[in-house]
Amino acid sequence: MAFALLRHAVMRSAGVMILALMGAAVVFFAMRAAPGDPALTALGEGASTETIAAFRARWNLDEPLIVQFGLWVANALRGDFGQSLSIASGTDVYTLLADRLPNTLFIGVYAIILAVLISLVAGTAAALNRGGIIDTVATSIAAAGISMPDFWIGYVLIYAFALGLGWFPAYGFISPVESLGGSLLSGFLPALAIAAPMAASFTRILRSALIDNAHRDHVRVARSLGHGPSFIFLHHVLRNALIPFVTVIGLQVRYLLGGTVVIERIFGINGVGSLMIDAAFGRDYPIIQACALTFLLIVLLVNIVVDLICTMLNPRMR
Amino acid sequence: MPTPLLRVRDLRTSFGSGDRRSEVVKGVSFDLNKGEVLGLIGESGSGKTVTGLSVLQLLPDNAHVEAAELTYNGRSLAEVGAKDMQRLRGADLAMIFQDPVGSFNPAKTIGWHIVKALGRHSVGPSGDLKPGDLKAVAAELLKQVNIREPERTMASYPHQLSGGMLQRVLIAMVFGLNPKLVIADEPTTNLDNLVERQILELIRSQQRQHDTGVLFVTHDLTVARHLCDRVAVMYSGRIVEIGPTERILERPAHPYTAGLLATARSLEKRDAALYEIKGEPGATSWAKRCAFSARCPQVTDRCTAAEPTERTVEAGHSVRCFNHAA
Amino acid sequence: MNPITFNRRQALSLVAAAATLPMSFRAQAQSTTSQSSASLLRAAITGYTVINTFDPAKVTQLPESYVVWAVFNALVKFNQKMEIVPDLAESYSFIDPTTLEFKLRKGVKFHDGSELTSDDVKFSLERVLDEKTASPNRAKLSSIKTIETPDAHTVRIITHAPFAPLLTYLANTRTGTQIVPRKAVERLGDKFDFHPVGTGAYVLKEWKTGSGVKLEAFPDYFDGAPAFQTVSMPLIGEESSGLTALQGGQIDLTSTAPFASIPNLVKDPKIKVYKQTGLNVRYIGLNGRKAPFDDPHFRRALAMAFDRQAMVRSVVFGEGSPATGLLPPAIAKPGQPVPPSLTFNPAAAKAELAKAKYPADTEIKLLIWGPTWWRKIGEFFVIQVNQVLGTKIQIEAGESNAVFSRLRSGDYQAAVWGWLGFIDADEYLGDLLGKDGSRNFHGYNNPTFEALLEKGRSEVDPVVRRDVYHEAELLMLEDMPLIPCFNSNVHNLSIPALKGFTQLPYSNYGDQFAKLQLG
Amino acid sequence: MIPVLKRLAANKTALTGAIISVLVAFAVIFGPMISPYDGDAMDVMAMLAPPSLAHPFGTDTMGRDVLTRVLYGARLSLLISISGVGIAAVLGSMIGLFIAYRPGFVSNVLMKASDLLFSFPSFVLALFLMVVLGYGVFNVALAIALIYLPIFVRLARNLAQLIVMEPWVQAAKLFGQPTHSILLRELLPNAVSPLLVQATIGVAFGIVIEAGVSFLGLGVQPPAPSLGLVMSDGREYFNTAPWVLTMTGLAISIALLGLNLLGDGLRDLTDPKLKERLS
Amino acid sequence: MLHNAINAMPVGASPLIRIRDAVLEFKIGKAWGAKRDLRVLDEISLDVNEGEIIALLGESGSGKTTLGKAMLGLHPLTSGSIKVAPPKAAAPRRQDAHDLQMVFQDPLSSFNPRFTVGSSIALPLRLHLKLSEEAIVERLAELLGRVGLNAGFAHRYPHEMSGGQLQRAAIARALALSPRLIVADEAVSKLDVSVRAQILNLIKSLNRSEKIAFVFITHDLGVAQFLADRVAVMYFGRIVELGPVDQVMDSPRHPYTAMLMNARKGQAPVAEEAKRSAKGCNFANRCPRALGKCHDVRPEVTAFGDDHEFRCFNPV
Repeated sequence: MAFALLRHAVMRSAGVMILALMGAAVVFFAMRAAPGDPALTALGEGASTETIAAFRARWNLDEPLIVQFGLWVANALRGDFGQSLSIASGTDVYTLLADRLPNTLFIGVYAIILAVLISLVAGTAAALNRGGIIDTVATSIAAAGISMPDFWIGYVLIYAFALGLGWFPAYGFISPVESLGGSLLSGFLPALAIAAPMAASFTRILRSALIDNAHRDHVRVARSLGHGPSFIFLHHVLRNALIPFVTVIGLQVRYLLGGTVVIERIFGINGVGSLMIDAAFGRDYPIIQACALTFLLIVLLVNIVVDLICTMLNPRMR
Repeated sequence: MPTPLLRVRDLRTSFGSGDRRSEVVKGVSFDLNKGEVLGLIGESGSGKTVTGLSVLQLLPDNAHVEAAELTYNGRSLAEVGAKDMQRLRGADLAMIFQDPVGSFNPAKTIGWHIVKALGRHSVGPSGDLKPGDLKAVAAELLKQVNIREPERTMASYPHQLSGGMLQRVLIAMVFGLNPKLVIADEPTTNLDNLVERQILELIRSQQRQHDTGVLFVTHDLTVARHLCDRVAVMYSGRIVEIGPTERILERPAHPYTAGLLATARSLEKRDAALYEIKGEPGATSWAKRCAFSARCPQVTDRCTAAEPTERTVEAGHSVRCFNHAA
Repeated sequence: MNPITFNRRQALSLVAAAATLPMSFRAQAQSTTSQSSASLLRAAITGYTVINTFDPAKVTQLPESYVVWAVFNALVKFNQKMEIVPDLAESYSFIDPTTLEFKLRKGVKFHDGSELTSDDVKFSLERVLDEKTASPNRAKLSSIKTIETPDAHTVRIITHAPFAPLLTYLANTRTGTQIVPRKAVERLGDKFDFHPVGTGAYVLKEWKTGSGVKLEAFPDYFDGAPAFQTVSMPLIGEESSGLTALQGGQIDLTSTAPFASIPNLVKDPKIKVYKQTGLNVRYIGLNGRKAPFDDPHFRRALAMAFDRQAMVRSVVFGEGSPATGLLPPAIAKPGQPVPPSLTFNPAAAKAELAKAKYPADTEIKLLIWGPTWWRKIGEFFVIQVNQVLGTKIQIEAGESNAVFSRLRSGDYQAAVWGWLGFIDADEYLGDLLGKDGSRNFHGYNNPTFEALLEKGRSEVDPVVRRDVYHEAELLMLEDMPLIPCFNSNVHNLSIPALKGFTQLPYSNYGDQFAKLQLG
Repeated sequence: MIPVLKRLAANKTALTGAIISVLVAFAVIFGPMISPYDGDAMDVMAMLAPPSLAHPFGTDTMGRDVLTRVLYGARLSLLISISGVGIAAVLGSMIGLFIAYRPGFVSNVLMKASDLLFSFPSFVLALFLMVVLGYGVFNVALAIALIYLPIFVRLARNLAQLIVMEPWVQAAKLFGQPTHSILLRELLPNAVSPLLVQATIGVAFGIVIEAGVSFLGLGVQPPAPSLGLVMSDGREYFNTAPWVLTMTGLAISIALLGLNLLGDGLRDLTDPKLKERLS
Repeated sequence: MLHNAINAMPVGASPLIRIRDAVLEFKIGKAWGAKRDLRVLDEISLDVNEGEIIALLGESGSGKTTLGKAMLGLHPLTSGSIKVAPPKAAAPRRQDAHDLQMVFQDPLSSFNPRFTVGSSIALPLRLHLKLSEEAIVERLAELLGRVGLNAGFAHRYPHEMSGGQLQRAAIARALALSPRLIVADEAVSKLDVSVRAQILNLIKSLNRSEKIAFVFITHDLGVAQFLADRVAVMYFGRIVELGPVDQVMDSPRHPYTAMLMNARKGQAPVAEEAKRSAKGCNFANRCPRALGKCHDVRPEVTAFGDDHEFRCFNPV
């Protein structure tokens, strides 16, 4: 089984790599099609022709597009994403990313964990109490949670829990590299802001998956064999509901990571998302390319992980 | 007469509530004795499956079951609490379902299912069992239903086995718990001819071996012929005829039973045209009429004016029809 | 019975367990978070996130100069009354109208341990003048003819002609005249950008793009060791976020404040507000080389088509004053009436537009950037001008660096822009509009104006000089190469415990860190 | 249609959602007409007035009525979202149906491309597209369309894959019904309700994307009103005039709540397993 | 698109459909996993004659439905050929109209639930016959009449009709273009016992009165016996026995057929899982008469008399 799983993982990774390469191509060519000449953006219109030529040579801009793409991919594989053109002119994009990626990953993982914990509890409680008070409250909060854009939730959290109650820092983020406790505390509100809409949707999917699974034939069979409710809930209902639950978590990761972009900005977290926003304003193409690709790779990696978990949960997928 | 294993009197089961409440079982009465196989025969909408589920209290929450009498071994099932009912299920009353594939949790191995069921009731040849022995007992049970490689089967997941195989496992599991009463709800409908025959044979042999009472729900008269001691024919929520299998197959008293038999016979006889019962089955009202009257070839004015009561044809054989002379 | 109908108690306990989860972990985490300690000052640079260099000669962006003044010193500096006093120099004197002599302090150490000499001063100033350095301030110092170093602690600056603003330029960070060590610069080359070596109270310890700067006290600082061992300077893009951080206790001092909050903050005992009339100007920069702003009628029409008084109320909540010219009131000729070209006058504006060679609906994109109030300048301008003139000006948002590089490269039609921290009139008129001005992004070139600038530079009498610049300003306003909007107040916010902070009208605070303490 | 309405009325979630959505739609369509204020009219004397009868949401820093701005903004946001999601729904559904009906090379390529789009975090894709396409109303709609396209492709394909095996589709093939007719007559009508449900929820999400992008200043450009821009302003002077951010945030949430509830209710009515089919 | 593996036969050939060595393989396995071919049809040769009813008898997985669909061109063959005789007289409809039709197992899903049954039946008429609206209504009523439904059913939606009624309507739709052959796939197995007889009688009478050939796919021996002229018994993709129905049923030669007949009489067969064999006879592992070579060598078709054939080394 372990071997089968490994082979499955390898196969999946191969598929993902093709997708990643396609993604790289899309990002690259779309960026080239975007308005503005990178050389002029970097050097200014007043730059001399020699300077421009040197710049073009340095960044292979005078090669055919496809060659440029190949070189870009080759460099990217070595971790060389070029240098910032405007927002941090001259800095290696790799350095920028390496600085910020841990923060983004930390907040992202933190948010996933929060969302999963909240939804496991709320979804289970709601399904167990179907039609009751807890169910109504949980589903109502879930509906409200989905209806709040994350940046709006972010402000509500800041004003309520940071400035109002003073429980959490209102701004800034202590990197996990510096202090784990500090990052857990300072990351809580942003992670919660990202997690809230996700938790809401996870709760609803878990609730409906639990209810759905509770009506499966094998549950009735288990009852007919005299198994008790807790046994049935644990082994027949919850166990099987985890499959759609995990699948949906995988699908929602793209929204979750999208959420980090705005939330990083609001909470002053130096992550890939806020870097990308700055780069978007500055039309700093190398950074935008690298950020978009980084996010793509994260989603693809998460998908592999989710896929493996699903495979472990669901024998039919093996 | 000894106390029947299962005694059902005026069982009524309905779904929904208020205006949308619909009665599916409309007053069913029968006895099932120890070691006896009773065939419950009917077409779609006749209420045969719901009757079985009502006995085991396995219906969804929106179902409402009433009965003048519903006793197992003299014990009223209506008064048994949820906890006790849970204890009765599996150990005393068990069920085999129509869809063998859906009967198993796809995420768990076959062995897990059997071991957990055995563990739940701590049963086995010697009575009490240590957890470690359960696997061996499970393997033994699988052997008894002619599964050649029990270990491999137990390590398999449900999707890796065929429907017939799964049904066999379920039968092994159910009879392995030594229940007194098994309700088999169309256990062979989804299976192929040869497998169907094997499964029927298996149920028969297990039933004999354990002296189990079986309520065999089916739509197929020919299946009943080979398996059942008695048959009860249901139409639109009621039993319209009940009696010993041979008696009913030879001399059906109800036009509906007769029609079903005629069709089956004309198939066997290779008639140029088959005997037809006109119209379509379905839940029809019994209020002040015979529900079968619209399709009945022998219908009279009386049939559409009043509800036919149960009449005895001869000892142990009764029918719900005006046209049968009492 | 439904198999998943648990009783209420079970469900409730699940919910309760979940609710306590974040709280329990918070208690754990709190013990590991350090609160602001006495040896750390957290001074946020708010409203900006871009730092491109710490090399004084190359600095252009405002946040850069905050850091530069903490790390470097110039020969002279401003005191609290904006008077020029010696800094690295012990004393200075004009030997003749074109020769300025400085006596340097002795025993001043650079961060790398080397001692300051007159050669370093000569090197630093000549470096700004060197074309290869590409300093934006080269033009300001172009009057310098030679720099002599008679001995290790004497420097003589000789100008071509009497040069009035010279001392001011030598004092102002925004002129890039901070003194750098020759050896270190030559050794580090381009790396000096992010590895600055100065004489300042603080040493740059760490810099993270877009994130912030960490400074460490320089124990050998010539003016005595600073109170704070460490200064962290986070870059916070939005001013309101800076306020949030201050209120939430994550920072101690901000470089700016959201104008909207000032009226409330003044009443807030938990926040100390520093406020002053600013040495700054906010304007709509126009590109005189591109349609439609190559037409002075069009430019003048726009200048009269919006209400500056209302703009001040709306954009900076009254924390400022409508522009009367390009020069801030503090250095402009006092008591002058507002010129008609800067007065809201729809009729005159329309009449002027009618004379333009371009139609009102010519496509115009106005670049905006930065914090909300900066954007609001553009928004207010566009709404009102479009309403008054029926023009179709549209807004395009960017980030400050990107907008600035488009200004520099001439790739724009109009942009909201402004300068803070210019102290001499020549910096405003000469640098922004002079034909050799390094910040003349407007293509403005008027010989009469140039002549007046020249006259102003060499005029030593301050009153006469002021009149000359007034004349130049009125001349410029006829051409309207850019549209002055208003001058705003400057603010700093701090926690009340912070003592020793003096606000200067150019709103810089890097040189103050050494004097600050928590009391 | 009538039975659908009846069932809608019986489903509390859907009914609440429908009522809120209708009210919001009403407010957004007619509100600006009824409002005595012009969305752009500045009144600097009345800047940052707190909520009152004259200005239920107060006024902003230029003295503009915030409610009117929110209504105009919601109108624009809705328009952007609906057109974006609309394009995605029509195009995505057709592609999805085609992929399910005609497996093969073309379908594989289409599916991979859709998967690729689906692998970008939604907001990252939005940001990226804003940079590539440039800011502005039309481009925000286009970005929303591209974000939502793969969702419809997947959903339509998954739905159609079930339907394609249905005997009536086989029968249609046997009668030589042309491909477009099979897609439109046999497949689409039987997949349309889940797609509509998804579109309803998608419109809500589109508003979030638009608001988020504009909030950052990369989407709709001022002075055009947009919910994101109004909130971005409100954030700046929250200390002085908290109502601008609060009221706008609440307004957005209510509108989204309405759409989400409606979508949920419709989903329960039409296809309780829609979420699973998405996977 | 349809009938891409089906070529027209020379005019005058007697069988309606001639199948020769038809092989159909499905690729199974994941996109990146190990693929393997599953042989669903294995060297099938069969003629379907004009006007006859031939029953394809077999258990699930035997390939009978696939064979039926392959005849209609719904599955392209991997190898082999299926040829359809050209129509004898020019029919009053367009050339590409299909005169091979199908009736499905599940009557409810045989109709698009979004349209009335009438509109679904009329669709092929509109598509292929240039008829006026009145003519279509008239033709619709006539078609429904032929299957024993009154014209009012045309306005009903599928969910408003019972299974038996829908199956009649499905037959009416199949009749719309006057087909020469209808493949009926387990057409009565989802119906209630009392309704089955009605549909079986209808099919038989249509065959007898209108000379429409039927390929009747079933697992029910009784049904096959009643309806069919000939029967083809299938086992894991192969036809193991083919012949006139009485001959096959009364004196089966293949052990599998024999086992089916015995099971019907109540005799339980050996309990063994059905298994597909890589090389030998697929039935060998269940066969009480299996010889050594049955496991290794694939039995070829053996003729028994003129019209009876089987694949077995050790026939009954």
